[in-house]
Amino acid sequence: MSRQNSTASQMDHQPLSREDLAKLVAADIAPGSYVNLGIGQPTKVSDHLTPEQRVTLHTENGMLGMGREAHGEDIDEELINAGKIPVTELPGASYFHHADSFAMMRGGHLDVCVLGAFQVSTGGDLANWSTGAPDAIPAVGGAMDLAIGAKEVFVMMSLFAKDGTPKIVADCSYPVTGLGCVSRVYTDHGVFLIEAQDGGPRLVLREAYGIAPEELVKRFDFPVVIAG
Amino acid sequence: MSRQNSTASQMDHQPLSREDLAKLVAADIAPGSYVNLGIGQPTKVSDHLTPEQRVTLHTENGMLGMGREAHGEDIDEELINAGKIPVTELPGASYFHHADSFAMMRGGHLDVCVLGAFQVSTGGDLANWSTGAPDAIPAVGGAMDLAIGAKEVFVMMSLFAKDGTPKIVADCSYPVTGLGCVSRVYTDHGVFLIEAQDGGPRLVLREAYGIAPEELVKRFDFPVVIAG
Amino acid sequence: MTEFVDTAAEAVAGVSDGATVLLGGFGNAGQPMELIDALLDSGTSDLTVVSNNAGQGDRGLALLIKERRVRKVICSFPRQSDSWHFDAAYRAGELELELVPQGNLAERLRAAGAGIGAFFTPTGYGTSLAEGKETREIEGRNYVLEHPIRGDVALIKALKADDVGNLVYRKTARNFGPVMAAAASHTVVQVAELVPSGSLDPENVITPGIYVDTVTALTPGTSQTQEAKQA
Amino acid sequence: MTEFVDTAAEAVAGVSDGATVLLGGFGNAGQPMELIDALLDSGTSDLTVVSNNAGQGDRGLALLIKERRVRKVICSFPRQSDSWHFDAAYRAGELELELVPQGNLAERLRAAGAGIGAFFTPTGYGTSLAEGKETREIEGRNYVLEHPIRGDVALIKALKADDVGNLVYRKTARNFGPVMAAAASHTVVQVAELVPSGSLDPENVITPGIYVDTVTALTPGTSQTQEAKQA
Repeated sequence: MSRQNSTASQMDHQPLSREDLAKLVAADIAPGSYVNLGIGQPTKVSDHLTPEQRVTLHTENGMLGMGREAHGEDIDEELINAGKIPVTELPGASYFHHADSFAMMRGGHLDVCVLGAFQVSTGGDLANWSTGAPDAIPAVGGAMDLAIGAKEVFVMMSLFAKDGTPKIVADCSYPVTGLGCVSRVYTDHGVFLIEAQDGGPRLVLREAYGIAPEELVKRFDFPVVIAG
Repeated sequence: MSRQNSTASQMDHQPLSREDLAKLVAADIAPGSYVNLGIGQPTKVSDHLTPEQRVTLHTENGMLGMGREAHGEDIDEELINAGKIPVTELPGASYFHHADSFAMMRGGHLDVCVLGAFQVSTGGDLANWSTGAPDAIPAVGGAMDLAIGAKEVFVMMSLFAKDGTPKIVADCSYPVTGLGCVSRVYTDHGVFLIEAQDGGPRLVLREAYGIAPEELVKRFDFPVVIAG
Repeated sequence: MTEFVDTAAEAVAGVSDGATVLLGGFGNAGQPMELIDALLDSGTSDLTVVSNNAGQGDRGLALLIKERRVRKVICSFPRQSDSWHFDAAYRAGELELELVPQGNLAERLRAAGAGIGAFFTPTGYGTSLAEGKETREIEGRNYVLEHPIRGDVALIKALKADDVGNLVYRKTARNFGPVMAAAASHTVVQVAELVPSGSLDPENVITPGIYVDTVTALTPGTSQTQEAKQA
Repeated sequence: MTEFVDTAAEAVAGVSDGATVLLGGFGNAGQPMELIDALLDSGTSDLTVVSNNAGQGDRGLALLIKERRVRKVICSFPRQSDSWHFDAAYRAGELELELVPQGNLAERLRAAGAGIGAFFTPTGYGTSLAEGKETREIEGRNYVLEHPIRGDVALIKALKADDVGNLVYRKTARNFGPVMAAAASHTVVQVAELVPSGSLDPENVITPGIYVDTVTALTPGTSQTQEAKQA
């Protein structure tokens, strides 16, 4: 779909692969940050963080200084991440209990949290915990805590749903996880900033991928500012 | 004063000395209890606790398993009790921060707290933090936390004020520290229990010292039940 | 004072029908599997279980649910790939679910242990999980009022206990253990090892013995265990 | 990320006039005396100080008060035998006092660090210190609503810091350090010793480095200090 919308000048640019998206998010994380990477796509960001960035990873089940996924003999079933995957411990790590861990999040001490999403609203509302299907078993985990638990919340997702409609919306139709909490949306077709300003937040397209910015903003039925 | 009120049958009994009072309180603490002893007279209770009682002392500045007062070379200015007196550490001790320490108290985990008092009301209200003098520098410390922070609050005090009036009163005239929190009052002339019952608490004289129980209860202008 | 018992069965003997039971663990890490198995064997029923998850596969809490011994689950994440016993009981309408955001679950347990009557949390504000709850704007931010979750019993797992009941944990198996130990009227702990008093550095004790009522060591009969019990 | 500086003067250089400063310590234990002295030397004024006590003798906070650099003190126990500078300033009406029960002080600081908007506490209910505050009966018990105390800066003392800012404390000098570190926008720590990353057991870290912004080691020029700074 994005290819069809590409202008001639964008022919040499492709939409971002998941790998490239993870690389882009990783590069945008400020050196020395404390970061929580959500389950799924956001986890891949850790593959692209460089040692020079000195980023410290938090996992909400009680650890700072989490290392890479553990394999083979490194696997320890008492050392897992929030996705219950065995991980490793880096020098300078620390363990704490669940109340202390979520106090750290809720208190706004993490610099960045990266999450997946079903939808993000132009006002920064996040929907990522429930499809709202009436027969689904509900489960929330730490999603609502993560949504409000960092100085900045970055979302990573594909920009368009299977039916071709954008997943950045005026108002979330899925059940929300948190209100006004997302500051950036990283997608295959563009990076969007949700900027606070008088009169309410505005949505800014920082950069488009595989499509001209002018074409991309036409896909929305609300105003999107092209960064200039 | 108490001597004048003694009946002939009580002549061989004296009011309790401070030492005897501390001994009595110590003996009443159930084996295995976790106990906080307030500053001043209550501190003396620790001298009379036996090793067989296995009582663990809490100090609200962040320690369980506090030992005796430290002297000479044992003095460590980073190991003090709530009265800022150097103390020692017993095997099995633990340290924790102030919020955890007061959570332990507020959460009702201590078995007994022993406090001094200016007044105790028949309903168990405690007044021990302020004389209410208009020109005094106010200071509360942990008094209000201790008042509500144990399964049982024992008060140790002299029963009569300098003017001869009882310090167990219908209503506290001094500023209160906590409401309905005291369960026992240990005094030189008698031990009183404040027992919950339908229709409000009742004051029971468990035992009198240096005075006949019948004489002692006459000193109050409200009913005191003599334990039988 | 902490009591030491030889078996998981003795350790959970005091759990009554209808009790609210706090179960430690996040996934398998820190899950007191042997205590849960003993609870299953004890026949106790009509339980309210508070735990992060709602059982996996054919073990532990999943079996308690399968056997319809659990009336209600308070948890943050019941849906897992192998949570079929929860799914079946829930869909059959035979299991009540109170879904709580994970950090609110931890903080509500912490509040119970800390004597806090209720607290305003930003987590969940504006979501369906806060529906019907009191809200308040404080200094420009919106909060939901949440209440403590108290347990009659907590079943948790730690690495070591000394003979006054002080506990240390291991890595991310610590998770809910310390807050649950403080939130329950009676806390039962399974440990890998008992050590004599004085062998845990007082600076490093995570759960002081005041929160620990019953301990059982599951490593088969080490002499250390016996020594500590007799100390 | 934690920065390491050589002197107490550099460590407190960021404290502005009018700041709310959280000062660790209970009596002398855990009091960051060198940082307070540096604050005095810096000339900063119009401070709100949050601390358990309000200075003793002619040192530290007492001198800040004597020099009228403190506008307001939030504390639990200002009256001590040698708190004459507090007494004089207070009686002269030149120092505002907010008296807070010690456990409410600790919990309000904890709430600030933990993102709790307000909480209901039983401490102080029915007393003059709760006058004018919202109260509520919850399950038959009476509570007072208390709000967080946030600091612009915390000045605390610990035993050791590693090179990512993880802290361990010593005995009852731990007291308010961990909650103040989390309650302030910028936390400054004086330590006796800097150690390389990896030399503190992750199980035993009391304050994780995420809460620590600036560290200064006050033991004169150990090689360990230099090594840790370069690590």
